[in-house]
Amino acid sequence: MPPIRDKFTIHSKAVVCQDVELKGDITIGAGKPPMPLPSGPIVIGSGCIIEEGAIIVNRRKEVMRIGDDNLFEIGCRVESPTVGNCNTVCTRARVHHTLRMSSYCVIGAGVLVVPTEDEMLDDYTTIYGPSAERRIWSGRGKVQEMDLRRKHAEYLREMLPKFNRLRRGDGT
Amino acid sequence: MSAVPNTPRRANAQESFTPAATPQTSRVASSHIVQSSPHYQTTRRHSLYGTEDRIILDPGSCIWKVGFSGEGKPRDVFYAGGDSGESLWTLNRASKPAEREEEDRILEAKLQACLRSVFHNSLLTDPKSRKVILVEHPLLPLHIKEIMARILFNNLQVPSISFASSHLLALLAAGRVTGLVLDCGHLESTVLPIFSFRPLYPHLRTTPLAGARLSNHIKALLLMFGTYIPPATSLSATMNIPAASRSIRVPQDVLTEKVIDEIKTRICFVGDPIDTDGSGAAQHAMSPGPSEADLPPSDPALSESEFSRVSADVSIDSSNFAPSSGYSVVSHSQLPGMDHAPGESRVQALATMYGRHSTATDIHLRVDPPPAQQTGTGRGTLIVPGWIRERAAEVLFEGGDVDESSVAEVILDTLLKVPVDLRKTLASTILVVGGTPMLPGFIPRLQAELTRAVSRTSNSSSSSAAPSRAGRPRPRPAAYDKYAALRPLLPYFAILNNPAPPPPGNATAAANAGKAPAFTPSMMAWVGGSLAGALKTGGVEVQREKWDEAEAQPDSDDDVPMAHDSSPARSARSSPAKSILPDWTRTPLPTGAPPAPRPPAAAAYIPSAQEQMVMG
Amino acid sequence: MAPKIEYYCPCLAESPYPPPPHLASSSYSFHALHNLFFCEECDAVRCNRCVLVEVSGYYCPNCLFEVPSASVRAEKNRCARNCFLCPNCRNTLTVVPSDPPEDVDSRMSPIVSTTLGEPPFFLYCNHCRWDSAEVDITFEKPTGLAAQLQKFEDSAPESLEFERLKEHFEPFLRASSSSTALPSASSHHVHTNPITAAASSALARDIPGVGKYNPLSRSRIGRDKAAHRQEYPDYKSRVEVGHAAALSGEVDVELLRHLETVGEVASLEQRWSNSWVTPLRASDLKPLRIPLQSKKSKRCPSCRHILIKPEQKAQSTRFKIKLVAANYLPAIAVTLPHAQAALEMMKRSSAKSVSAAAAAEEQQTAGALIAGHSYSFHLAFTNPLYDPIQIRLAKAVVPAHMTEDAEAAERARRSTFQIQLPSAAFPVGAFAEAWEYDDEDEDMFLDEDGVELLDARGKKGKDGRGKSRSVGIVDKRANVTIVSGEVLIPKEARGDVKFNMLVSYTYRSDDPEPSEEVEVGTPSRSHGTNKAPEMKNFSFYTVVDLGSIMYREEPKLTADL
Amino acid sequence: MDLPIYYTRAEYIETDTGNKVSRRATISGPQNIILGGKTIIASGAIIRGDLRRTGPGHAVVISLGRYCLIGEGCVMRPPYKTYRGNFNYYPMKIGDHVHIGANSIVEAATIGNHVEIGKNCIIGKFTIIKDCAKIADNTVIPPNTVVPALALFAGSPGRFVEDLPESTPEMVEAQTKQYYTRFQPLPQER
Repeated sequence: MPPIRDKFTIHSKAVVCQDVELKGDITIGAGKPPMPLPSGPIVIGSGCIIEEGAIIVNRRKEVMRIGDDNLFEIGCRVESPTVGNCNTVCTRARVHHTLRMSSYCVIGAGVLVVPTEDEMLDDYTTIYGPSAERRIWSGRGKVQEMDLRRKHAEYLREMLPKFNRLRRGDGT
Repeated sequence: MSAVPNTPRRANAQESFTPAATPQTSRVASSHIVQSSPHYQTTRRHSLYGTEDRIILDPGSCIWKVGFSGEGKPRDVFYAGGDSGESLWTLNRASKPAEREEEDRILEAKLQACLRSVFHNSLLTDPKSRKVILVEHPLLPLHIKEIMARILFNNLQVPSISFASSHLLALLAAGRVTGLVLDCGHLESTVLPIFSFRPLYPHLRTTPLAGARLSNHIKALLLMFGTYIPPATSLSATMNIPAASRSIRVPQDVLTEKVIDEIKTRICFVGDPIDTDGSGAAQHAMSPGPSEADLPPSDPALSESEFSRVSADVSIDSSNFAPSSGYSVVSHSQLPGMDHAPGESRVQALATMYGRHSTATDIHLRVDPPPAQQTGTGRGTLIVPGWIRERAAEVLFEGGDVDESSVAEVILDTLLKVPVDLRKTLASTILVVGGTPMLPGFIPRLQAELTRAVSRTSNSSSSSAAPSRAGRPRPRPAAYDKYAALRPLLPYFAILNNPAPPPPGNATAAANAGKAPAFTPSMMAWVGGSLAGALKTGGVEVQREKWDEAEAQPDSDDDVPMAHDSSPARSARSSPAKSILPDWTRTPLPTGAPPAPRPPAAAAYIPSAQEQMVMG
Repeated sequence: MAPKIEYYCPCLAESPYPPPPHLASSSYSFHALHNLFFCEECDAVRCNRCVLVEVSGYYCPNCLFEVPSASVRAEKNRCARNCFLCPNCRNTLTVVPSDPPEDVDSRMSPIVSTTLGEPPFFLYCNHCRWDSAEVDITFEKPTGLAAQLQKFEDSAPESLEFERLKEHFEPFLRASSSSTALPSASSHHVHTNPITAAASSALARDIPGVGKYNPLSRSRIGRDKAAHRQEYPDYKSRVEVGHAAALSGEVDVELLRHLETVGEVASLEQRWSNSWVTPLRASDLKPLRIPLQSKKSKRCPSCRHILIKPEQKAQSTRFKIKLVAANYLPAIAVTLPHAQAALEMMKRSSAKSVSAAAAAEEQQTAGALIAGHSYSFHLAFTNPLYDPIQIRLAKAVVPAHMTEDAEAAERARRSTFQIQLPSAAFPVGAFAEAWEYDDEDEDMFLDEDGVELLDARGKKGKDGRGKSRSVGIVDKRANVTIVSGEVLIPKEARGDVKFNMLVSYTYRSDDPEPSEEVEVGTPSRSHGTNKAPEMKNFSFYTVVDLGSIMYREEPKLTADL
Repeated sequence: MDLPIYYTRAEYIETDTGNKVSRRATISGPQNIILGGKTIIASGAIIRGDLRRTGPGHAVVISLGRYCLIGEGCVMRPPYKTYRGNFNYYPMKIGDHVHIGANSIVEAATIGNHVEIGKNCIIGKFTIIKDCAKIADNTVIPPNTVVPALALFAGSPGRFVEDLPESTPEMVEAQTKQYYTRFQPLPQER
């Protein structure tokens, strides 16, 4: 159980497992925790938002690295061995462990991404729709989006404690 | 406004010679909008539809185009058979009366749904106040025409329907009144010569080589040469097998109508004629008869059958398309004297030959796994070989069969039939319309095939446009040079809407080739209809009053079914309709025979023979 | 699937008899009760396939703005405001400002209030992240976008070419239509039909080499030769397809030959409404203006009386006039007790609350109708009228003069199973607000239901077979009466248990609602108990579908059928 | 006749206005949530009343009308955005007779009366759903979408499919009321 600095806001529903290493300030919304794993640890960067029901699993032995300012929306499931910065995994999207994300990628709501072979998404790749079609996003509007995300994180850090008893990760 | 059209139009003409650029020229506040304002006005004026504006329906067996007259493009385009993309009707009807009746009832129900949604969902207009122009394919089965008329008049109560020949309308959209129009649609390719507004129906020629056949062929090819990689078996599988080891032959039910349609409309195109040493037409023309030497060329002939045999073996359920088309490829190539023993190898040979003549890239498609194997782990991958993308359409140019001539042959056959004096004119004003010519490269290829077929000399000419057919043993007089008569026309051949016309053979060709406005082949008939509507004209018009009267006519053969349950009654009602709907097939023969006698009441509304000849 | 019942709409067909249910086409003439209307004038059921529909107002489904019909015409049925569809995924687009210039390390510095965002503005799809700047469409101000784009649409090549074509043909048609006077023999259309006239004048002309088509020709040759002279010059295209080739033809072939992914090429649906040759590339697609929708009023096809008249307000779900069948005909619900019993068992055994999906799944297996057994089915009639009604059921009489084969098929079908319906008329209580969801009543209903289920299960204990159940009233309360019928399925039976049922009911005619005298000719006449003079009778056909017959002895196994 | 849907008394809290809330549901910031009465919140549902507008005083975050159903595993979460540079969450208002199928996720701004939302749907931020609309199972409605009255939406992204029958209000009302009456404690517990 690593010491948790007050910087962290851990929602009552959030459980932080022993083998998850926390760096920087992290906001974890209510819901399922990063799962305890058969294998490697998970390193989550700063400014990430993990909403309720999001599941982050490391299926590999090596460390799973998640960069900064990523948003994992409600009920999504991420197994990517590496996730860059500023990515968005939308509501109930599912990303298989064969997929690595660079930066500014968007996995659309409800999309299932299961590449049959290991694959690295280019920056700004957007995956959307029932058949998981792909586009490259022009990146226009990203500054505003990141601004929104950072302000959102601030808000959560400030508000969550008021309504939710903070528990210091009662991992298994 | 339209009084002073030219000056500003010129101004615009300049810049929209690169039309794509027009809308693209970024910021909205750019200069030429000011210029375009006159047209802005005019177009507005014409888009104001009073009851004057007609509704233009172009109902295909597969895709419908609907909109208002006076507009440059339809308001809505949709699959009539639902998103599955299957066609509403096929070339053949059930033989048993009971089955046919049931077939018709279902067709009527579907047509009714389509027509109602056209007015209520696509056009949002009140049918009772809108005259309708029905873009009519000359070979549209009469019973379907009747059903449509019945729904429009009885169920939707439109004031009148005008029936206009799709070929003629298409020609109008090209700015011509004389020409040889090839409509290559879904079920059929039909050629109709038109001389100064006047369709020469007796010379109409048709072939089943069209969209549906192409889809069918693509399917057969994919089943043999496509590759399918199923999705991962489970999401939790930590280690994954390389795709290569999991790739398999394409399962039958991965290739749904929808998938095939996407392949056809999105990634297929038509390559240049296969014309290399050894398999080129020229050489073969020289080499007499069949010989071991020209194995490759002799392949396709057989392989056609091989493919379709394959497709037969895996039993493509023929409900998707006309059962005939499912197998006719077989039938037409299983001519006497053909043994299928070396089939497989030949098919392979063909594949390799096509492969040799294609530089197209392979394409990966994401497709739904067969219902049986849906593991909820996403979609499978279908790999379409580049040569299939480029060479699938060869099937349309593979002629040489009496009742399934290639799209090139069907044009030439028509030319052979028309009066000699018209040939030059028609040969130099060929117009190609319909959905299938939307395939990139189709029209240029057609032009090439025409030239090739005509320029071929005796022994190989017995076969078709396709070089590959050359030297194939056939049970017909080898020396018979079918198109010899047309050879003098060679320099005249010109396709009005050929996007890339070859160097013209002479002035006439030069004046015509590629001179049509840049409307898309698939839309020409509709645009023509819109034009006719805007010009307050159209085909033979049938008023609702007349229809009702004709329907009210107590018809002798009506009494019996009238009492019956609704469906036979409904079909029975059509009998009076028959007599008032224009139908060129019931018009006098070229010999000038008088019209067949008809019940007087109806007779009054039969457009006179010549009108029908014109507009039917 | 759960057993269901649908109501027949004759759709103005001559015959009052419904089509035999085994015909696939019959499905088009039967509808769920809530989709049907009722015309009080004709005293008849109407459906969405036969009613006359009129537009009573246009609105944009996105901004919900009510559009006056005048501008509807001008705007080609599309929203003239800020509503656009993503050309790529058909999601609705939103207008967004551009990013502020990205400073070196934007990540750490939150933007100082992007007050209204800065121009240029562009359209943005928050589903697939397409944006209009990709195709160089941007705006100085975030409003009146459609108006700004309209200008492009009007200067679109196809409309300009179209105008030119019109001007090309107009004079010729005028000339020929005036010059031609065809013999009256050839009906009135001719005159209203310049093109026909023009054509027939052309026709009268000798076509070199073509045999004379009609006697007219000779008389005309002279003038037509002239006509031939002054014949219109060849049309000169504004943009020739040859010139436009840059956008199609060879270029496309090359594009396709070297194609990497399907995505590069626009799908058929994305380009098929273009009448003008346009690039194939998906990257060239333009935003689409959102098509308007309409509020519809509906009329009876035979008497023209209004059945549905919506309120003017686009988003109001109330109607000025609303004559729906549900207010006139008793609602019927059909159930198979043995299936429900089984389902109930499962529910109890499994977790207290079964997820609907699972329930449906189990109903599937439990509801099985196994060949060689007989089952009872329940029909629950709910009376919408404020007066009690008497209902009488009958199997649809197959008209004797049915076409041969249909009859044969009918016989074949009927032979597969036997239906027993209560022969006597039974009452259904009047509808009253008070009865709705009144608690005691609920409990009472539950108890009875419970009892009912129990004995159903008892029967099921005997493997749902044999021992013919009583056919008749099972339960009666409030405005609901449940009667039970029976189906006997012989061993060799196949297909669906699906039959037409005639429902006739009598009601007090002085009740305000459907007080018209019975339509002459409605089959109701024969049936119905017209003893009391003020009682009126109405009959309608239904199709009852109990599900398909299974062959397994064990219902459980049927799962893997 | 539809069968009753049983639950164990132990699991559900019944309020005096007839709301039935599962103890297995997560209700954060309950003081910011309003239930209209006879509304059922099934087990596993998450309702985020805690994500309230910043600023002083009491703020309603989520309000539900009468005869609503929040299915099992649903997530109800108010939408957020920055307006003029200030970040905020905005309230979510839901009308009467609204059924939300199991495992759907809702971040809508407004949902009218008589609305049916199927299973496994995703209703994006600031979506507006008008009266009597219906969202088919597994539909994904992207943010800022407007669903007009009496329209059926389906697909991903969700698109208009067809108009719903004029009698929809009555039907939905009857269904929701009936569902509430069918939803009752196990008989042996009575």
